[in-house]
Amino acid sequence: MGESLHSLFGDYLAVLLGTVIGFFLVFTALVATRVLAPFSPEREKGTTYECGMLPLRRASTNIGVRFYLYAILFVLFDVEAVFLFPWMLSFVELGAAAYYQMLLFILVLGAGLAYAWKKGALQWR
Amino acid sequence: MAMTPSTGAPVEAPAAPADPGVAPLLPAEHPAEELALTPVEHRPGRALYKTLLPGVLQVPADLVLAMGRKSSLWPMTFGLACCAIEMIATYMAHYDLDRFGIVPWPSPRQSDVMIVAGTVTKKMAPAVKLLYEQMPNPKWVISMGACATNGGPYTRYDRVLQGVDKIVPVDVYVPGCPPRPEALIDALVSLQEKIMEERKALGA
Amino acid sequence: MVANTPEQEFETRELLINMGPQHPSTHGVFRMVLGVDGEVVTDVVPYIGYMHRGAEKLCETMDFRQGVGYMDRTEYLANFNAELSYVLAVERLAGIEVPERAQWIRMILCELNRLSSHFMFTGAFGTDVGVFGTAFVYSFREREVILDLFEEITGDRLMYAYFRPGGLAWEVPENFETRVHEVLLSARHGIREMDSLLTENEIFLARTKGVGAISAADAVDWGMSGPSLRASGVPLDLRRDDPYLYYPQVDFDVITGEAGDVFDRYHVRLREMRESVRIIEQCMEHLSDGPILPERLPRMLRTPPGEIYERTEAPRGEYGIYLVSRGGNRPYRLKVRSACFSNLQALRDMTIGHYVADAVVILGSIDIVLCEVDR
Amino acid sequence: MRGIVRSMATTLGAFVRGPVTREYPEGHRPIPERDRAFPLLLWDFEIDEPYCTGCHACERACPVECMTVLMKDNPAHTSLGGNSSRRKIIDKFWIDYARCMRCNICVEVCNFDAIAMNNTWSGHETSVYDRADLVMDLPQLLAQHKAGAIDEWVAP
Amino acid sequence: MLRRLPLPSQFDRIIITGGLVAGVALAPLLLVLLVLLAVDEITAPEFVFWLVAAIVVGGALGTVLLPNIVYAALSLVATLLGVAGVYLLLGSEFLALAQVLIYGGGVVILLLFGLMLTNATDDPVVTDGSQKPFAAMVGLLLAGVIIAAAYDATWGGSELAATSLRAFGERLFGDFMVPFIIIAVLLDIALTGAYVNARRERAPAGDDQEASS
Amino acid sequence: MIPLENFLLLSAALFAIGFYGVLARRSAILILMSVELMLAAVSINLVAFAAYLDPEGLTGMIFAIFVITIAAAEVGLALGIVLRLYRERQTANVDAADELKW
Amino acid sequence: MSPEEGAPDAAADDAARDYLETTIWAEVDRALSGITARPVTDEEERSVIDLVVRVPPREVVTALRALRDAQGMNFDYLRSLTAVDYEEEGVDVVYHLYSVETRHNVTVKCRLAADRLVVESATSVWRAANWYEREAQEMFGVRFEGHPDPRNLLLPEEMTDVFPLRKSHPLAEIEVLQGEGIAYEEGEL
Amino acid sequence: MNGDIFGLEINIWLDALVRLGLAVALMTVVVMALIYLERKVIARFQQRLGPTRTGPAGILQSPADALKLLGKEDLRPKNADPWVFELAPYFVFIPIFLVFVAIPFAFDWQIRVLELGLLYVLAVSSINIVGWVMAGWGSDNRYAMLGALRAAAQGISYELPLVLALVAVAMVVSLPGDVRGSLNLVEIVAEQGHIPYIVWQPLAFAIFYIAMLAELNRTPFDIPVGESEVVGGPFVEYSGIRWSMFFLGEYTALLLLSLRGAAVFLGGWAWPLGEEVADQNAALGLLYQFTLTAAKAGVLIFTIFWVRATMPRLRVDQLMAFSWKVLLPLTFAQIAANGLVLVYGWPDVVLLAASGGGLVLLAVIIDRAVRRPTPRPGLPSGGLEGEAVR
Ligand code: SF4
Ligand code: SF4
Ligand code: SF4
Repeated sequence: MGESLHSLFGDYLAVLLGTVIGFFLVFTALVATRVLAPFSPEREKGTTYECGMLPLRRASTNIGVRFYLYAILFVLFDVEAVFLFPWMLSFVELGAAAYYQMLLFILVLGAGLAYAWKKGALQWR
Repeated sequence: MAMTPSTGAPVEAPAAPADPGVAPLLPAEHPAEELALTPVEHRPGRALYKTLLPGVLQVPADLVLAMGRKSSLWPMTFGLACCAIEMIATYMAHYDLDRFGIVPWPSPRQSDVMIVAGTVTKKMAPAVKLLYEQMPNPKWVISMGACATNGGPYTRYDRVLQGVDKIVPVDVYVPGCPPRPEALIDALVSLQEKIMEERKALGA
Repeated sequence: MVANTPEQEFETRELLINMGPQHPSTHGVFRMVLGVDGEVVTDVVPYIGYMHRGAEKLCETMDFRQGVGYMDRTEYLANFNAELSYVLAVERLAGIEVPERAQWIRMILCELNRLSSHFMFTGAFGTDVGVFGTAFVYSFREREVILDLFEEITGDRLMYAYFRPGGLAWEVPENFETRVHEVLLSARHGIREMDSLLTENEIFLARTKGVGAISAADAVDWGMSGPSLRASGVPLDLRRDDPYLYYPQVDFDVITGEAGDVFDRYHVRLREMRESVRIIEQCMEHLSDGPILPERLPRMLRTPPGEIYERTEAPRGEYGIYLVSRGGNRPYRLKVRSACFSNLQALRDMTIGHYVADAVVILGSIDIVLCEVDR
Repeated sequence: MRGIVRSMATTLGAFVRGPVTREYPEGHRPIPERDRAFPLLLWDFEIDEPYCTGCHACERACPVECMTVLMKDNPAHTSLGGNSSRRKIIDKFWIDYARCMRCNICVEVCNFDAIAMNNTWSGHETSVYDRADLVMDLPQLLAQHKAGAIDEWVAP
Repeated sequence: MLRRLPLPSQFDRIIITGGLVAGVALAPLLLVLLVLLAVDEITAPEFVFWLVAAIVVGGALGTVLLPNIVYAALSLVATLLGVAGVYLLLGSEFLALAQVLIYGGGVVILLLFGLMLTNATDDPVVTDGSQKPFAAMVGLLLAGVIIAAAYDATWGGSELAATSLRAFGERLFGDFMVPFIIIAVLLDIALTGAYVNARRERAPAGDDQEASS
Repeated sequence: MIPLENFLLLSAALFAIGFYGVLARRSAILILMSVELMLAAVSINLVAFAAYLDPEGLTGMIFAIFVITIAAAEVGLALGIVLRLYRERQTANVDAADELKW
Repeated sequence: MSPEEGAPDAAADDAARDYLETTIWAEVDRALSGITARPVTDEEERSVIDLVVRVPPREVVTALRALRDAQGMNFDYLRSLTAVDYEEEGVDVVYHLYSVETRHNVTVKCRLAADRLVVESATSVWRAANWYEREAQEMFGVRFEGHPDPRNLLLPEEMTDVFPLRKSHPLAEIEVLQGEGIAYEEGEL
Repeated sequence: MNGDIFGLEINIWLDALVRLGLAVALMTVVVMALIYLERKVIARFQQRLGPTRTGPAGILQSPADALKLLGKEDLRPKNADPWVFELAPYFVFIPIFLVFVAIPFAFDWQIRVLELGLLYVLAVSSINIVGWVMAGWGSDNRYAMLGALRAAAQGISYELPLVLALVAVAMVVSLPGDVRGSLNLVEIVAEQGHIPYIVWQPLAFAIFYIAMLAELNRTPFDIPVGESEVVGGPFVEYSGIRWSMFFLGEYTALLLLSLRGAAVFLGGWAWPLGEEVADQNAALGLLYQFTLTAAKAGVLIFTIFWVRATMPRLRVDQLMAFSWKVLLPLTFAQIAANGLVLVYGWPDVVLLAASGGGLVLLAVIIDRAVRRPTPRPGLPSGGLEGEAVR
């Protein structure tokens, strides 16, 4: 096993450990509250809070399409951001070509954004 | 049976009274109303440590928990009428309930105290009840002002509930119309005392 | 494919959002059901009556002195103004003449009350717009100063029961004038602070400009009154147009807005506060010694039969008392014409087509007092 | 931007000026003389009996009907060998503080200046756990003035 | 005393949340792996690999089997995060983090929005078709073929090493210029395509009211 | 040291599961998710081969990042189509898309 | 026009009344041509400061519309709309109108017979009438024909058989804790 | 198996465990302190006192709250989806907690030095949006749902400016050997020994700060939790300790983001004189570096509180438009400008000029944009004429 891989593995073991610890933090708190807090199983308060009214209708229905459009935009630009990371480390070495390559990339995506913008997809109406 | 006409989708208008000739009196039993006004049963619930821990260890546990509870009473923001103005004033700079660790939360799920500040009408009563039920235990109710206590100046109007204790159990009554902020602070202090006194029973 | 504007290209089904009766932003126990498409309000159905407690009915069983207390509780942010309407109605009906000093003091107190009420509005409005309590706290700080004065005069912080048919319940304390000047000083500071905290803040402007606009014609048709109406550009101010007390003798401007949007409603109120300060200052100059009650006032006041619709300009608009008497010491019928009741009716018109968050701001900008709406 | 900066400066100004809070339960600021807490009955120290003759005037005038008055013949009346000029005197008196709306009317209608609004802090610190405790009876109503704890202010 | 313990009701939710997930599902596996580890059968990376593989396969099974569509989406999250772990084991820190960034924050949100937009959460009945047995067969067959092929061949192999992102970038931007730009165009097309499809087409201006009420 | 076969095994399993999902599921969105699984399997394969067989280990990874990218774009686009299907048919069930005339 | 400046005295009152009953009435009369309307002059009922006009129920909305659209003094602002219960004499529906431009008031009244509490809705004249009419309907049982949304406003929606503001509607009993109702012992305290 | 566990030296495991344990302790203490301080500071801004009565000067307020919440019944609404509702707190909290792994507190005081630390931090913290959506969906509550959707939309919208602003800074890091660009947070901090990057990249900092406010759902971007509309956002239905997990997560995120900002823009432990002091005296240097980090993060946090005490809330469309139409193009411009400067090897002053110009532009845009009244959106206003109010 390569040395660098070894250290990578060690580093991310900490992340794994962190996940476990985080999990147990929440878990312990929940167990503690189970022990300390009163609990009455039979009860009305199960009803959904809606400003003192009984709920109008099941809540988890229809959201705006705009949420979805923003999500798409985000995914695309996220992808672009991911490409930026290797680029920013290497473009100085590679010289102007790599720079303009990325500029082109940004511009193409920017054109997409501009299109969406113009078409009103960014407008919340 | 729905407790209120909470049909959000506005319903078809009920037919206007056909022959309004002689006004009938309020029927002794208006069925929906009767149901809406039945009191809430308070079920304090039971904490597991009350069963698990031996009695000796329960004493400090009770004490510590009660101290935490009394120092962090979060009321639900719930203003009804004129008294609510004084209640709000109590949160503000000159009286500052935050000194006591009292901060208002909008949702009943996160609140410990319901300060009923103002007249509870019969139309409002089901909502008050529901909100009370939605609060997690342990919870307390402060009846602020004459109206919440027994209907106050409006007792004699029959759309007004003669005291919020008709529908939810009240822990502290503050008289006054409206009680001044200091009176509300006094009530909260007495509620704190009450919590300390009754710490053994809480969560039992 | 039909060419559509961007507004019409996306479709979602309507979601109903219930706000109230217990909702931090509905100023009491107002309830509205918003039909929401995405984030845009497509319909508003207001529900009121959660605070209907029969003040009118009860006043029919109360004599005129007792009724004053109920007026306080009807309009609990501008109690003096509400009391004033009632006592003016009784006085006019009974033909009682009120001594001059009492009138001036009434004017001062009413304007101070307008200040405190508008402070309350700016604070609550700030919260609606989303300031985390700061505007509210500042405005209550100023309000508290005014309430302290009221308490020194009347003995109560909120429910003064101080105006009586015929005059005032008792004399103001000796240091009244110095105290009023102190209060005005602090109020001026408070107004300035509110102004600099909110009026020019870009985010505040973005939230309020162009939101919830209502045209002058619509506003009149809906029977709106007070600052909400004036914000639409209708210069209807009963202090000037239907004068009572000594308002014709003081000099003040009727503030109007242009667009009738939320910002105008806020700004009209803010500028009105400055006018109130001006009015109080002039009143202080006019204040002279004298009695505060007419010399001969019957112990139990009776009015001749007749009716009167007495209206005054309360902070929220026209506060009218329709008093029908068939003789005797109590009203036969008392109707409170509440400013908020009419203003609130226009809510649906103002809100549709705006965002959910705007609905809250618009509601806040009408400055409702639920007890006055439902009575 | 300017507006935002101005707002920030405003709050910073408040930050610098410091709190205005009146620390209530620790300190009681002086209460105005005219403060109206709840009505109290006054004690006639000269004759050692309440001023109140039980004339029912206040009871009838109270808009919320929170008072109950019962009168009796005064055992201390001069005709009975006492030193009081009151022929009738209060027998039992209840005021339901929970309903009283502190309107001052009872004080105004009383012809004997027998009743006054409490203008001390104790009049405001009245929260109780049971609402029946808010019904004050005669000894309770008289106690404070009897003990000299209030400096009554009766509206002219 | 035991009867007064409100155990079942009081612990139900803990059991469903932490206890069940961590304890019941992973405990046997962990046990086996630990035993293997103890007898020096596997090394630490292998141990982690099996753990991650369990998460990946478990999540994937959840995605295709769970009737509730939101649960399926959430187990997809688990799978995708597990795949990030696999990348890490293969020495590519960057790929792992990119996977988390794109999938954890983006694609999953997109999927959840899609679910909510189409009300798919309301009718779990439509999630499964009648082709299940057939599909299972084909799936198994496919897996068998691939695995057989994988074990059949002999792979030479070098040491695993962590890749440097700098080198990665130099390679990517040095040698893959054209595909890179094509990717950009592709993303654009995806954006416009999504926009065009999400747009309402037919409702003319007039019947807006009918459509929304 | 993890043998390469392990990764291939994992990827094969993932791919098969994804394949099963595509065939068995009826909801368009679930099918999408299954496709995601398959793509993930592919990129695992790519990266594994690259790491073990290609001394520099870079080409496979570059392909993997392209796959991830394309998968993201695919989800976005496909969801748009699902949305449209839903709007036409009031369901996200692919059976409803049998008449391909829209 | 209300009496000028401050406290009304008797003479000013009379002058004002004359003004009301001559000038404004003339205007209103012109607007209401063709409608049976009469000014209320009898002391019992007339208002101290406003002109009161009585209109028969059948014509009231026509009259209101005519007043709103009148030339010169158009009463375009509905201040308030309410009802007064005169028990067996019937119910008065009262409209308070205001002219924003000329600043004049007029009160329009119509008396409904106790056994026929129906009047046409004024919502077509002013949108402001909407809630007022709903309120009057639930409180007095006056039915406004043609109202777009005749649900209860202040009362719960299913309570269509209770009219709280009518004179015949009783007040509630006070729940008394004090007095002879509770045990009182001498020497306690 | 001697000296190692699972093939790794034992101290790697132990070390990670100890460091994570320290992080947990730090988190608990600092979050409690932050909550207390926020109440105190905001109280002061509002001319109040804030908590005074629980413990001396109220410092026990946060422990008391925690205790209260522990003793509070833990509810789950009837209609809520059990699994999603229960799992949401984990999804919200764990990703935030994991960010600790890469944050540098002082020289050689961090849990792990990750080569791609910046990317790691961004990637991991983006997961918690899923938690928000889960909380909202699982509660089956309208406000929660709306809040969660808003939170998600806002989170993803402002994540991009955040990421790109950090990329812009990471680009200009110059490592020894004339290598530009680094994603290693430790290197980034160490490189700022003389001049913090806020000087070279003020625009990036401004964008980072704004995006940070938005990511933290702090005023003026607290739309998802906006009390006056959605009552408290995705967490309306949560009670007791489960609710406090979200709260804990929020404040931990606040802490971590400001630490991140302090590290990337303000020079973390290195500026000013961080290393020099450490060279003189190791212990003192460590203390100094910790103080530096804490002070810088503290300043950031204080300004966040200050903004919270002052600003109104934006509306959801304005918020989105601000991110997509203003911040995103600006960050791209920033990156492009940086790239140009670096590729052609122009002096760093050009960076400052470009970035400063961008900052001015941003200010102008804000000034302009809001003074234009928002037109009323297109729906016809509902009139009553002829049509029932329904
Ligand atoms: S008690 Fe008095 S002040 Fe309070 S709500 Fe009732 S009437 Fe208003
Ligand atoms: S207090 Fe005064 S009015 Fe009341 S009963 Fe006694 S004497 Fe009469
Ligand atoms: S103050 Fe008013 S309400 Fe109270 S007892 Fe006296 S008269 Fe009654």
